[in-house]
Amino acid sequence: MGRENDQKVGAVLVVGGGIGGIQASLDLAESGFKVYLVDMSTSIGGVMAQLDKTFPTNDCSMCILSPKLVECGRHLNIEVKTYTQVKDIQGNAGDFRVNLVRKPRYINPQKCTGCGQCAKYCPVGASDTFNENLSERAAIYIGYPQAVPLAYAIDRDKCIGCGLCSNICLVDAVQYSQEEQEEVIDVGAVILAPGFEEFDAHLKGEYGYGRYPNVVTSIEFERILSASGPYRGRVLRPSDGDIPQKIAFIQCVGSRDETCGNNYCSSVCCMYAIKEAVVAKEHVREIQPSIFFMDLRAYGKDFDKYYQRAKEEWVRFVRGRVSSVEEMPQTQNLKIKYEMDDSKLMEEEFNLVVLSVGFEPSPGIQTLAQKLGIELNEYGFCKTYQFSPVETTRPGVFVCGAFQGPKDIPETVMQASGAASCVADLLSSVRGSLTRERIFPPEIDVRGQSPRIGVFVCHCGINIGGVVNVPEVAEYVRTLSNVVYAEHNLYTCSQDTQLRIKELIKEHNLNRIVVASCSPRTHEPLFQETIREAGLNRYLFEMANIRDQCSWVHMHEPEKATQKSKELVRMAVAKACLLQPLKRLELPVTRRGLVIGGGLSGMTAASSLAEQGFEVYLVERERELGGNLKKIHYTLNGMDVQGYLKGIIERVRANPLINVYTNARIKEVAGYVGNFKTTIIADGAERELEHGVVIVATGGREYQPEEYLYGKDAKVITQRELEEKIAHGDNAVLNSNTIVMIQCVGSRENERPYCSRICCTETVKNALKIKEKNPKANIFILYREVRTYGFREDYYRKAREVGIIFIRFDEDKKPKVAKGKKALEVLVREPILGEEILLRPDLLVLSVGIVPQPDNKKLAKMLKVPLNEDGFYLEAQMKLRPVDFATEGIFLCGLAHSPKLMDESISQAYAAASRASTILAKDKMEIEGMIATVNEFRCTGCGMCISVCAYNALELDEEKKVARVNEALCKGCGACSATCRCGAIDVLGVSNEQILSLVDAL
Amino acid sequence: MPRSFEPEIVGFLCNWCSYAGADLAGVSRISYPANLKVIRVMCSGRVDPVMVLEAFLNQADGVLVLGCHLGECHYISGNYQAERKIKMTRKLLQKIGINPNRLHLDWISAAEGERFAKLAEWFTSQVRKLGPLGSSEELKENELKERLVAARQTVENEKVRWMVGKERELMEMGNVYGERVSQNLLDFLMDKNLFDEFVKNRIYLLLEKRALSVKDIARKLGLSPREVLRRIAKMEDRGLIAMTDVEGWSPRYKALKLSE
Amino acid sequence: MSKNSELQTPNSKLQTDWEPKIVAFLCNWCSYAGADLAGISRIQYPPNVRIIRIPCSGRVHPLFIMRSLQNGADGVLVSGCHPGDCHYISGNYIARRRFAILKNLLEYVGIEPERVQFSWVSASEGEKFAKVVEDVVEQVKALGPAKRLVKRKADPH
Amino acid sequence: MQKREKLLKEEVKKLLDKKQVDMVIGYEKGTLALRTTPCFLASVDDVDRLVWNEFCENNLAKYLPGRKEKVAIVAKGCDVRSIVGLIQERQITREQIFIVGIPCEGIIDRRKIESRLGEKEILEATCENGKILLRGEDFQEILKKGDFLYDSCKVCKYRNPIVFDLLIGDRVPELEKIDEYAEVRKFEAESPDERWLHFQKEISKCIRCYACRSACPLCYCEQCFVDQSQPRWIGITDNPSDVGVFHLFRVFHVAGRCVDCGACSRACPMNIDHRWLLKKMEKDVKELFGYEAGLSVEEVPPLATFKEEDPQDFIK
Repeated sequence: MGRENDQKVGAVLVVGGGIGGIQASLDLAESGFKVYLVDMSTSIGGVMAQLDKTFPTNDCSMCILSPKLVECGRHLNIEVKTYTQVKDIQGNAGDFRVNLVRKPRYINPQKCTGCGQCAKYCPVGASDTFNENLSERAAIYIGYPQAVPLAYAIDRDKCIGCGLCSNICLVDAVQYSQEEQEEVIDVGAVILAPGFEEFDAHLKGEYGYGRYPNVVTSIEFERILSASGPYRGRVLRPSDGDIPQKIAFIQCVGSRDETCGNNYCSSVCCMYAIKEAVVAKEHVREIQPSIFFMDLRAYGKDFDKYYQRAKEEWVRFVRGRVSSVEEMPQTQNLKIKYEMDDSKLMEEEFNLVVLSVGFEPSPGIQTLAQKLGIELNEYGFCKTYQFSPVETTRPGVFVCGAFQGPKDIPETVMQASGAASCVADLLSSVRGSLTRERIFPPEIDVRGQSPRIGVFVCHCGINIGGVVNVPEVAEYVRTLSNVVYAEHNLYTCSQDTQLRIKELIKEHNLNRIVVASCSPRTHEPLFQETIREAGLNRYLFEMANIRDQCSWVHMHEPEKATQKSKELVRMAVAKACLLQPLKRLELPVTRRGLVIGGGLSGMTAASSLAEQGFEVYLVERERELGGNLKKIHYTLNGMDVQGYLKGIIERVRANPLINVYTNARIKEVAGYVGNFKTTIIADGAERELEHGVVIVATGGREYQPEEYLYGKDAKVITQRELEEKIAHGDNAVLNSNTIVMIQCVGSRENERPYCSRICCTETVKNALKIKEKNPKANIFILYREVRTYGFREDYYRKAREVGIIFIRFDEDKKPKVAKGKKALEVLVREPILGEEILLRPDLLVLSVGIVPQPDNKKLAKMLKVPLNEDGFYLEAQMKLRPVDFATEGIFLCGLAHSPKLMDESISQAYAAASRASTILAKDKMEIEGMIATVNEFRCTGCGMCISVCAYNALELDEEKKVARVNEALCKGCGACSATCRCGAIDVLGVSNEQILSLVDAL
Repeated sequence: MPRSFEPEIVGFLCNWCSYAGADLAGVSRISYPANLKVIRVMCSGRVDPVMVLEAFLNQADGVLVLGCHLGECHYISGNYQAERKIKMTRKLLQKIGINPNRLHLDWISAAEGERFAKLAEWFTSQVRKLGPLGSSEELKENELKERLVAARQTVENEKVRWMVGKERELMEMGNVYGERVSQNLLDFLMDKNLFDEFVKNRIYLLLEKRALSVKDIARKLGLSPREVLRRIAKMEDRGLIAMTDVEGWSPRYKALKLSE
Repeated sequence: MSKNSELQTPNSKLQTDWEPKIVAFLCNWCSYAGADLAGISRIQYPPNVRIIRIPCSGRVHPLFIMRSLQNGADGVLVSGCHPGDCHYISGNYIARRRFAILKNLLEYVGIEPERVQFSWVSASEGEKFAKVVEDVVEQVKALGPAKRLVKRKADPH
Repeated sequence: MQKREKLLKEEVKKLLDKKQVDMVIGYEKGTLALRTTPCFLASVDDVDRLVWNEFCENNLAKYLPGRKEKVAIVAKGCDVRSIVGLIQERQITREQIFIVGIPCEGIIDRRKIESRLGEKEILEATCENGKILLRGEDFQEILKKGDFLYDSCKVCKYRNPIVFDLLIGDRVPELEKIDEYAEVRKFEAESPDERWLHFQKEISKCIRCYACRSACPLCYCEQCFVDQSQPRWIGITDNPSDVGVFHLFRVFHVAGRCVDCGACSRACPMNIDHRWLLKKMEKDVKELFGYEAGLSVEEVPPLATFKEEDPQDFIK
């Protein structure tokens, strides 16, 4: 406190409006900081907005991104500054002064409604960069249909200044007089999330990109697949609009490639190629995709399952290196020459070739880095350290996403939240100093009014409109009683439609709104907020899910899907007639956190929360803190792990806000978000802890192998045991002549189908270490796929350079290990030679996988959170909520989530802390309005509801002899209502009458 | 060309100068070819390219547009507008394979009765040399008609019309940013817009008759399939056409009836 | 039946075109999410099912099921979280007893067992959801249109 | 029987005399033969009105809900189970009532006798040593009691009250080797079509007078679901669907609560076979959840609780 704090500024600059920047902004804004979100382009959304689907769930990218875009756009404490760049930055951590330059967009975004009339008439055309130049847009344009802010901009390079747009515009939004503007803002910290640039495929001349129209990059193909893309979601090839029957994906274009200087692995191309292949095939079943790859790096959570499924059902995988692509003049088909694993040269003709281009730092990043005074690594990505993965070399400047290294969306989101947490650590003393609260207009009293329902039917691009006859549905809806207005929208969730809904509510005095679009599970809150802003109570809203329940699942029966859509909307309208306004209760929040697990993740999360000023209970089952980290001694790049561990344990122990309970276990968890009561038994004593959030960081375990003579022969050890021996200078190990390492032991098998992610890196690390100490050692690594993703690829290359021999084996031809007369005998079938090789190692090292904690089930049950099929905790949503559980107030990180490396665990731990702090930052929180209610006249006080309630939310009013609802405890499940014989207890918002109205409208 | 061919020529004459010039020729008993059928308009600027194409569609072999001399327009600058419009229309005729010399713009004052007669004589003989519309162009009747219809739709397009109307202002007075726009740039854009619109209209006309694939269309229009594909998606976006089926691996498209 | 008389039956076309209508009560957290997943995964299933989202399988009042039958639903499906996975801790356990009794009772009075069915479908079981729907539709189709307890026939498909 | 009646009177007198209770609910002689009527006694002087015989068919538990005073109640085995139910469901407290338990060897079903005798008017009926003596103006008949018991009494498993404050007389022997669900099983074995027909046959008699509901000791709702609007649970029509749902729903409401006291059947003017469905419910609850209604005040009714291992073969 005191003087130091006075200098800090409770605002944050986030550079880059992609998903990373968006997540960081939302987290920070929710935990009490003012955010300036700056993006160079005319709207936020970044690359994710361009994607069609996301792996491994095939979620529609725009569908999950759009609500976040809108939330960002409408958040009171996020100032979105588009078309803006950072000019320079001065000051120190806690107090920076930033100069921003805003390019003129010649449109007043406050006035522009995004109607698009101007673009329709603009006489000047330009290439559409959003569609990767596969189509044209006008000189006046908008990034994409769901863009936030939804405001057009004039491309000054193209515009001839004819003035037509100004003539057309009905709201006078065009301002030709705009000029470049400078602005100075004061912030306490900076988060860099500028993203990446795709590798320029022209540079790989042998693939013919730029020369042959039917060679496209993966991002171009992504646009081709997208409903809002150049071909409206049809898989067509650019040369002639035919459907490409055979599509070849060429992997590692501009990655793992010394010739172009990008030695690193871009980490995501394998997965997106599989996704694009699968999605293409989903579009047209007859399409035959082939993926040409070196190593298939499906290392993430549930990735291997996705890969296996693709392999079995959809996609042909060819392990081979493509040397050239040649166009056949007549057909414009492409002849691919490639070299198989066994050096055999092959040729094959394809109709379309997709180049899986890698990631590069954005071109302008070097200048930005100079301005900001941060260091870059040898490839031009942001320089960070293993133990501080979101910190740049300049204090107070943080980084997340692909700028830190190639990574996928969930990793980016985790890092974004992680960076937000680090910012909050730094600025906790000025939390809330610059934020404002949202003030809604007073609610319109609709009681006593007859229903006036407005219905909005969404095309969802072609997601719905491509199957369901949306205009027909809207037409039908107009015939329903109480519907006074109905229309259909391209995207009902887009910001312009939100404005429209609000206007229409006023114009037509609507008092109930029905949206027929996608799942209420994802989009209900967005629409509820919109109608609330229009003065309607947020519960006067109902949804019909005609996408997930009609267009997507009845793709081949458009008429039936349309008919069903009509019925679903009819049902929704019937229910809407009975909707009543509900109140939301405010509850106090216990501003303390509980972190379960005292390993690296748990300690990191706990200290981050403590740094932010929140008290934390850290519960560890073992006597000592440290978890798995206790067994790890050095990192791939040689950093001292034990030293780091010692440091963090000291920090945790010394922090007065962290209460550490070791030798402890959770006995019972009661309560709910903001108000948990957990009973633990620590050192035999029972203790009750009160806290507002839970972070699950229970870690994972090393798989205990039974295969390959482990435990039966002392020469067979695991990588961890090897590391231990190396660290202790075990001469027997260091002097071994021949060492064999076997990968994927216990991973990627029937029982544990997932990849343990870390083993390849560990193996390379240990092999290099041995080579370093004993260059004469012969090391053989028997692998299925080397998954040294990202910059770890450098070490894999180095390992090959120093003579470590990598021998691949097939899944169904595992190495055989036997006790020979003198030594161990390892027999492996070498696929290149097609021969069996016999090795006689002095030491056999098994790279064993990570398994979930055996007691996850128990804790999961206590916390009421799910596990996935492999036994790891299952997050709320794989892409955009990677550290949240569906149950509010509970978060996860580290190995409990899935196997991951140290820096990734640290990022995720910070992320969990960040998400947790969005709750702890407030002293009260709103709770749901959909809770039980008792009709005292009908109630006989029989108590059946009390005994079925799992939350103790019901009690008997002894005087009146009726049941009473504790609104703070009620979750609105309705078990009471369905049990009550007297019809005396009901659930607001899902009342008996409302449900029966749905049934009656069948 | 048989000597007997007599072209049909439509003349749009402005009320204040050219029509008066023609009157003078009459009063002075100066003869000129009977091929010219005169339509009186208030100003040469009134002559819409649509009218010119309409004349060709109605079997005119040549169109003559006459107005006041530059600087003498009764409506101050109407003839300047005419200049731009006719220039654009000639450009379009060229693009669609019709000899642009079938359209001529000239200035005739009220005093130039003789000059008017000479001009009419000259234009008639020029068109006579070209033969009936389509003959020198080697276009069959159907093809000719289709191109003309597409061209007429093209000049109805707002973008094209706006550009024509603004050209002079942009070049001479400067644009909304206060910069003068070069003739080159404007010509380039005009060319592009005319071509885009014309191709779009031709595609639509083709697809009105039957479903065709991108490759079919490209063949028929002598364009690259790539160029056609770019337009197809855009037309589909605007609800002009829709995919009907897939023939082999080629999706086919058909025009939709427009409700407007 | 002769060809002629078949033609004269006004309902003959309706009969052959008949598609059963199934009402499905799905809990928000597991089964509804599973149905969403089926959607996201584009798993195709018959369009006969009309989903009603409820917070929990424990919310399903027996009358919701009976009313569905009264309204001419040819089948009713109730689906919730797997035992132990209930978002509301034990709502599905309570529901399970209720459904066991109700199902027996309905069968006892002669409602065909296939008409009213129950399943556990988790948020990750998109395929299972599609399979369950497929099975229910198939079984109900085999039974033909519901006649028992029907008060009002739902709109023909 | 007469011995028990005498004992009953003595005990009740004591209760009222010592002011142990404010009121006693029992039976008195009916105005017609074969009948008794519930009576409510507040003074010692009235006690002689009390009767106990084979015609004491009413389940007096019906009169308990909502009582404020301390009452003693004369209760047979089945009645006691109803009382237990009411205590479980907090309609009355255990402390508030004094259960005068009375072992019972079965109640005579007057309808069976009336149908045997047809038009003949019975003026007096008594029962002794397993024989029913009937007298009319011009006839006298002796019937075997065993043939004229209520169906529920024939399969009664709790002839001796299991919860009581005072037991009148000695316990009677419980019935042995009874198969209470034989009928249910027989029906279960029939085809759905036959069961549906039977159901239709039974409910087609219904005139929706709700006598079954009014008679049931466990139907104590302030407003019955059939009378509610918002929501209107069931149509108030004689449409077979509405009638069917009413019966199904009523039965569902007493699932795990019904003690087979037979009150609904006795009250029904149309002779609907209520027990057909009720016994099925009872059987299922017992087989599926191992529960029998009204045996212990501590237990929670089966549909308001669960066990993790409850059967779920019927769930996909």
